[in-house]
Amino acid sequence: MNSIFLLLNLLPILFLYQFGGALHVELNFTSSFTLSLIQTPLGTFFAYLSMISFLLVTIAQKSKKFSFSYYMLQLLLSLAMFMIVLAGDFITFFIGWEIMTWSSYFIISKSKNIDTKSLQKYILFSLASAFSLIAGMVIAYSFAHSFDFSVISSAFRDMPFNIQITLIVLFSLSFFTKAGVIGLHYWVVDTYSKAPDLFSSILSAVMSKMGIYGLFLIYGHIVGYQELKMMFGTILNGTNFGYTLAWIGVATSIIATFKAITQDEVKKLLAYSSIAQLGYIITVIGFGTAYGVAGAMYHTLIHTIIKLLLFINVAAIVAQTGKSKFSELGGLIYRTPVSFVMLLIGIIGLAGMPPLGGFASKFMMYNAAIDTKFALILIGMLFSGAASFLYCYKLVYGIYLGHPTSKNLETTKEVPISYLIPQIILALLLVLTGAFPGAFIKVINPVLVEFSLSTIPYSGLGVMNSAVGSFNGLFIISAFVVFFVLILLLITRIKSKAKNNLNRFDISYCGEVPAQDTSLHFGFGFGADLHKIKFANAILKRSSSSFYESLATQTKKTSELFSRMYYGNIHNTMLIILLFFSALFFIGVN
Amino acid sequence: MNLKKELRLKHIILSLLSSALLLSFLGLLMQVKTNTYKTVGDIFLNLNMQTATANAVTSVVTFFRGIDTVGEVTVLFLATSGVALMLSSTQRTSKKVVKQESFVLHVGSRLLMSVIILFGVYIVIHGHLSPGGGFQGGVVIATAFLLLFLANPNMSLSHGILTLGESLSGSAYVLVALIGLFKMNILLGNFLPHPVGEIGELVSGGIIPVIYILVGIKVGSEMSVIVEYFIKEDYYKEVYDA
Amino acid sequence: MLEFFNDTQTIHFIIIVGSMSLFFIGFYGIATQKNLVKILVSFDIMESALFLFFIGLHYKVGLVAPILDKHLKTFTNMVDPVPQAMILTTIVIGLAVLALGLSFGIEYYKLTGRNDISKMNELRD
Amino acid sequence: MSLGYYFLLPVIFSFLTPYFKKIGLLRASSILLNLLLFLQTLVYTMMSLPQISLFSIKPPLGIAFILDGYSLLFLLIFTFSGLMVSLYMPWFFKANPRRDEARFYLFFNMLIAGSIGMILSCDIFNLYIFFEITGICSYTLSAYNKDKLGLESGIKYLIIGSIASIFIVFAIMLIYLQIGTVNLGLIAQRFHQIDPKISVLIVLMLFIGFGTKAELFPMNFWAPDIYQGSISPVNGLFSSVVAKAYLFVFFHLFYLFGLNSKYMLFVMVIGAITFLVSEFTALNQTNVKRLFAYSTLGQLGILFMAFSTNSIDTVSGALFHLTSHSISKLLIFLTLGILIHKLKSMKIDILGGFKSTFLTIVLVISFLSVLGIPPFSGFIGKILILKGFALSHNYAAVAFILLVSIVEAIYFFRIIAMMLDKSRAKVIVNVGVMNYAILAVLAALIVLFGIYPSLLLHYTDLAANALLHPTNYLTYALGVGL
Amino acid sequence: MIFQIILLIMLAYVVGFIYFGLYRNITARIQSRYGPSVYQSFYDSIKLFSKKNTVNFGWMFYLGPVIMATGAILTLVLIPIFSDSDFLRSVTSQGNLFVLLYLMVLGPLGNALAVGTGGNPFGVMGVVRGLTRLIGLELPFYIAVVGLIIAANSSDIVHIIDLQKTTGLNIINHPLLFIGAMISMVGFFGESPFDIPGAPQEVYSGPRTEFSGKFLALLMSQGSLFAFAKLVLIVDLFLGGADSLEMLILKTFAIFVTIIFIGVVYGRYKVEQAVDFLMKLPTLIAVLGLARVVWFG
Repeated sequence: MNSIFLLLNLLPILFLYQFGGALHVELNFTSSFTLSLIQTPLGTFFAYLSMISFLLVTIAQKSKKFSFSYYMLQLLLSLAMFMIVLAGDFITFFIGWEIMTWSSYFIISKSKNIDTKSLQKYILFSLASAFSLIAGMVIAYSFAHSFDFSVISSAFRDMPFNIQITLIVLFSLSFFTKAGVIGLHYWVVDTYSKAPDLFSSILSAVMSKMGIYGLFLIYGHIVGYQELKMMFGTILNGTNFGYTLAWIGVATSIIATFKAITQDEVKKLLAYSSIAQLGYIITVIGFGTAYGVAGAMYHTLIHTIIKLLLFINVAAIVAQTGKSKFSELGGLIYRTPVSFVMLLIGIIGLAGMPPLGGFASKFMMYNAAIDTKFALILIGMLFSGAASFLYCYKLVYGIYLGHPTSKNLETTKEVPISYLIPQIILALLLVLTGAFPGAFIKVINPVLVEFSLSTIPYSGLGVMNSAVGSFNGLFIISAFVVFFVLILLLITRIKSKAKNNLNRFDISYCGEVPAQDTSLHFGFGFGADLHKIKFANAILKRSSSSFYESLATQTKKTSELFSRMYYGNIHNTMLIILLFFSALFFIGVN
Repeated sequence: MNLKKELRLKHIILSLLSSALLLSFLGLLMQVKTNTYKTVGDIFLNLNMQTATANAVTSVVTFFRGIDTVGEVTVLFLATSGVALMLSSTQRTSKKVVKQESFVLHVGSRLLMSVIILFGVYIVIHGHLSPGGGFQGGVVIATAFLLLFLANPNMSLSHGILTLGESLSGSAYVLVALIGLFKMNILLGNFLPHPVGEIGELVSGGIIPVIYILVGIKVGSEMSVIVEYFIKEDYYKEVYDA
Repeated sequence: MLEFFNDTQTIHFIIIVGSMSLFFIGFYGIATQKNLVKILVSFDIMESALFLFFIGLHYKVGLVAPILDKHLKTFTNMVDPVPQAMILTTIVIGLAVLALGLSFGIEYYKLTGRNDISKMNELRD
Repeated sequence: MSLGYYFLLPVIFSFLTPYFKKIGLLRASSILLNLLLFLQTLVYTMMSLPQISLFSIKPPLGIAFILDGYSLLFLLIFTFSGLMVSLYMPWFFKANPRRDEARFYLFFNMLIAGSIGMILSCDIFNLYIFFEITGICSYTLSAYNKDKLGLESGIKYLIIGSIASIFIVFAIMLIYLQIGTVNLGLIAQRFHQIDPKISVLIVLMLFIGFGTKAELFPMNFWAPDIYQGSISPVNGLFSSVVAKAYLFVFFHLFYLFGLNSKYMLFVMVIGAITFLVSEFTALNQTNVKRLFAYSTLGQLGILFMAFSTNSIDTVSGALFHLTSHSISKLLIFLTLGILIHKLKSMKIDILGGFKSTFLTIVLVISFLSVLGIPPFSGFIGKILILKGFALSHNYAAVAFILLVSIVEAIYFFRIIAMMLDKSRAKVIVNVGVMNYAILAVLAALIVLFGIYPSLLLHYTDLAANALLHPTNYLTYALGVGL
Repeated sequence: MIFQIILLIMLAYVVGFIYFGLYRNITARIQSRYGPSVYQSFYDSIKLFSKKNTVNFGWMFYLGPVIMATGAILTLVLIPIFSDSDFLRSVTSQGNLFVLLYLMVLGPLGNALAVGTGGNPFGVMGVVRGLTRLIGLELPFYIAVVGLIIAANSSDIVHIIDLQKTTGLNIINHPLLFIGAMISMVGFFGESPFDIPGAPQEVYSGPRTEFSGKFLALLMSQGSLFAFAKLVLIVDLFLGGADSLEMLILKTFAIFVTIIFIGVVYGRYKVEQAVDFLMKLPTLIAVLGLARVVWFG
């Protein structure tokens, strides 16, 4: 079954390849609106991104038994995303969006860990997102008299200012919810952590990107960056709009980063990390400059790769050990060495360290911020980047390093090959994106043209150009490898015999010998002292959950109030009707 | 005490409300200028010569607004069925009232009954000539059975016959309507040759007397059934209490 | 002595006052009464008030019932037959609903021993 | 071929009910009857509209049944629902044997006949009679269980119905007193000439009468009780046929009498309040029937909002929504009948306590459709309604509908989560071939209208046109050119 | 080019160790004691290279110091040493300031991996403290760097150096940024008051607990290389670079001494105190400097 669905997942890719950029389908749906699929450079980018992600996840799924309905829903989900990114009008977009919502809902509901509350959270936020989208859609329709993107785009200029603002806010809210901007991220963590393990990778890597795609669509295509500039005016070298959005993004990434550090569950950490990384993208997406767009797109790509890799890696570990918490894992490095290396590559990418692709995307984003002189934004990004090292390290240490926390971890075997294949592919991709960042400029330039922004000069595969400097990824990675090998050779030349010490208790421990039951794994202690830092504590002790909980309570109270009305006896009902009549009579007739 | 006060307050308020409504309704309805238009009824009066019945109300009821009457008969039928549904199912006690009717009552009621039925039939048949008609006659016939029940609680009606009368007359009524459709392409069309006789004769008015007779049978049997159910119910309760 | 009754206006006035009073007595009844039978009776009072109102307002001085007899040979100067037909129909419907309501009430009383509609509150969540 | 058959055939069927000695024969003929009427409706869809069938003499003096685009859509819904329920009933009675099954068919068929009469009749007094026929059938059907709850609901319904009918009769009398006619066409022509105060009174009384029956907010406190006390297929009929018939009449008169400009906002606000209150109340329910009753009320609220807008697009969307809602609610209540029988409970937990992939799928489809989620039919209706509101720049309504829809989603998805929750104890429910077919057809229709809406949109456009521009209807109702 | 790289490494190695020796001497003199020879650290590293390892925790333990050293060398190579010469210019032009900022963290990451593999909880504790401190520590430095980049509108170091020739030294143009960067530098050099990760007194060597022999030697060597690289970076950014070796030594030494003096004077902060402090005053100073650049520059 897996192979069949693997092939089925290949079909959209082939389909896209076959059309080669000229896909344009229109279908009369009803008399008043048509469904249309149009291939734009942006859409193509996202389409390939999501389709390939699905393919890789499907490969990983070979290792476990999944039901037919699971595969069907996943296929439906991938087709829905296909529909979203290739949509030429809002109806198609929305249909894809909603199919995505419910098919993913049903997949998530198949998880073993899922509970009703998390499911409710997920679906209600998704629906809120969808409803905000639909509200924007119909308001746009009321001026453009069409759901077609291009028509709405050209009509947008003539709308009144408050309608323009409303539209932007509605669409942004919708896509922010999907991407999990702070405040609207209430569903993200629970959902990502409780979804089926492999499916979390799709949620984080692909589905959240649909929110990003939506933002691109709105800012770049429907409203247009030029229009945004005209609407809101400029600040420094960027737009007021971009500045506001950037603060939202920065706040998201900082808060989520700190939250991530304190998580004990692996997938929750990854979920917060996902929020933080999407925060970066949201920061730069509104800049309205070529580098902003390029940075956002590059980071989209990189984040997809990294999150797929990390989630598949974690899923494999969870499947192999049955543990999903840092406090229960540890010391797997020599049991599952390949997985370790993959995760290591993943977190180096996630932290944005130079030789890998993660750096290239961050570089692009930072440059965008410098280009617009949004210095504080840049500081915020750098700051959250620095803080993210902590959770990156927690991830690798908590799972692979240190000491195993239980006996069965010491006998764990390497994860099945089907988990490793996609990871290896993704790791290679990460290395390649790091080595050839220039290749990506070629992908981005058509999109920039689509958004009528200036293009980025291209000078060789390895070189990433930007307004304020460039770097050669190929050089850095090769220099890194060369030095690495040299030092390694040098140090192995120095012969010094050492006994291989894999006994967990044979360490220097203040002169003591740790007892058998001493916990030597430090994994769950991570981030605890963060509470002592005032700034971090201010972030950590606040939570959006209290707001949403109280909202839920209020709703319930209202509901109880109303339902009490309906328990009145028929006498009162009658009386109400008569009184209503009398009231209307006295108001209406006299 | 408190509750009582509250209740009284509620009553006072409601009575005040009712009177206020009454006054404003009076004020409103006093201004009503009755129809500035020629009503449908006036036109019907003019048309009535065609249908050739002496009683214009009857022609309106059975012919001009004939489908109303079909509906009305249906409503009555449905109500009867509803009453039957409600009241027939509970296990009736087989106990009979011990008290026997007296001879005078026995003979008197039966004598009176035949007269009443005769009167009812007269009203039904002359529905198109004089005040009265199927409904009125039917109800009069039902009172005959009421009389019987009052005289002798042990009595029971033959449900078979009543049902037969009820359903056959009803179906026949619908059939009359359908024949009209087939013959004249108008439901309830007056397909019988008319005028056969002059206005005021018994055989006149086309399908109107036919319909009224059918309605009479139907209403008579239905009302009898209803009457029976309620009488028996009341009786049942007495037994139950005792 | 009672000549002033020969005025249509006056008759209509009396009819309106009477029927509306009756109507609102029924109205007060359904608003305050809790016994099912009383409620049904109130409904009947309201309906009767309407019949009176409708028929009464269609009477004008000098008009006769729309029935021919030996003396009347044409349908002129007669009251409108349509309201009468309508009232006839409405009466039957009212009767039917009344019968049905009573049968419900009886059955309910048999089951619970109650006929107070304000205490009918077992249908709840 | 005559519109009269819609009423006369069920009537003759019910008159003859006592003579069906074999219950199987009765079941079969009930199905046959409904099939015939449905087929006749299908034939009517291919004919030019409007169609008229005369009774006795031609209008405006006499009474006629007129079928225009507006009533055609409702006719389709009603006859289809009737067919589905009549196909379902044999199973239901096999599962819940009743001595007086025969009488059920009588009332059931007359319920549909009465509803159809209401939508076809072109005479307001005649309409009132059909109103009463429907009413009496619904009172009896809600009391059909004859237990405490059933009788309570029957009595409640009867009392409410009586109030409504008194107001309607009063209104009809005032109309006749004013303009001397009960023909809808003539009333429509002359309505504006009525003394304004009296006209307000008439409108108010009609509003109270039909609004009460159509379950509008301050007058709908009885509605959930009725649903709770009656059996599931009847619930389905109440939700998808009866309530819709009253709604039909409400707006038929609304537009025919030209009240749209004056009372639009009022009806819209009342609809909105109905929607809001019902959806919030539904959140708190633990009884399945009450829950879906509130959901029905809520959807009626949206429909009232959308119908009163006086724009063809919105009304067309509303009609689409109405159709899909009818199908969904029929499906839901028929399924509930199965579940309540198998699990012997009416608590909401039964929705989490059954194991049947088929039922889960069809229920989910219908829920999603009610919520207006693509690619199911509810979406098309909802987007058209929202689009219509937006086009008239009524953004408050758009926001309101969407916000309350989230509340609606809360309980629907709570149920879905319950159904998907594997940790609950599950009873295996086998559905039976016939029910399988019925539910599959209903679910397939939901999907079909969702992915190929033009099929239905053709009729809803027709209906909306006929509703908002009833010139053709008026010509026929006035008997011109017959 | 290869020759130049080797030369550079040698230079940094020597200068770094001598600075370290001087640091120990100066600290000792301030504390009124003699202190070791200036070359002591140099000897230590030579000695350690030739010593036997006592323990080994597997290949990651092996690779960690190597990654760290690689990071240090890469950092060093990418920083322009001399302002007006072509010395390694072809190499330095391949990177920019952002690359350096991140490369500076790559080394510690390798270290952290090795420490984690070692499995000593004290070592990990040190790493975590280090990473936590990094949150606060990088902030003023980042702000300073960003300020300079925005002022020069380029992230190319050579360009920043060249610009200072015309506009004057950045230390004069942007004193606030310089103060911010210097406070961060105190931490980067592991000096008080920000020396908690190493915590020489309590957890007896912090992250380096388990290392011995050639690993420790490697760590020490890369430490000196790295220290030199950081000093050169500060010189390049704020003091207009150096056009000759003497100037380079002079300028770096000036910076180094400043850092030492700050370090000697203050007591140690706890990690949370350190972060709190760094996020207040130094950040504020740097932000003011940045605001000047952005709004008035």
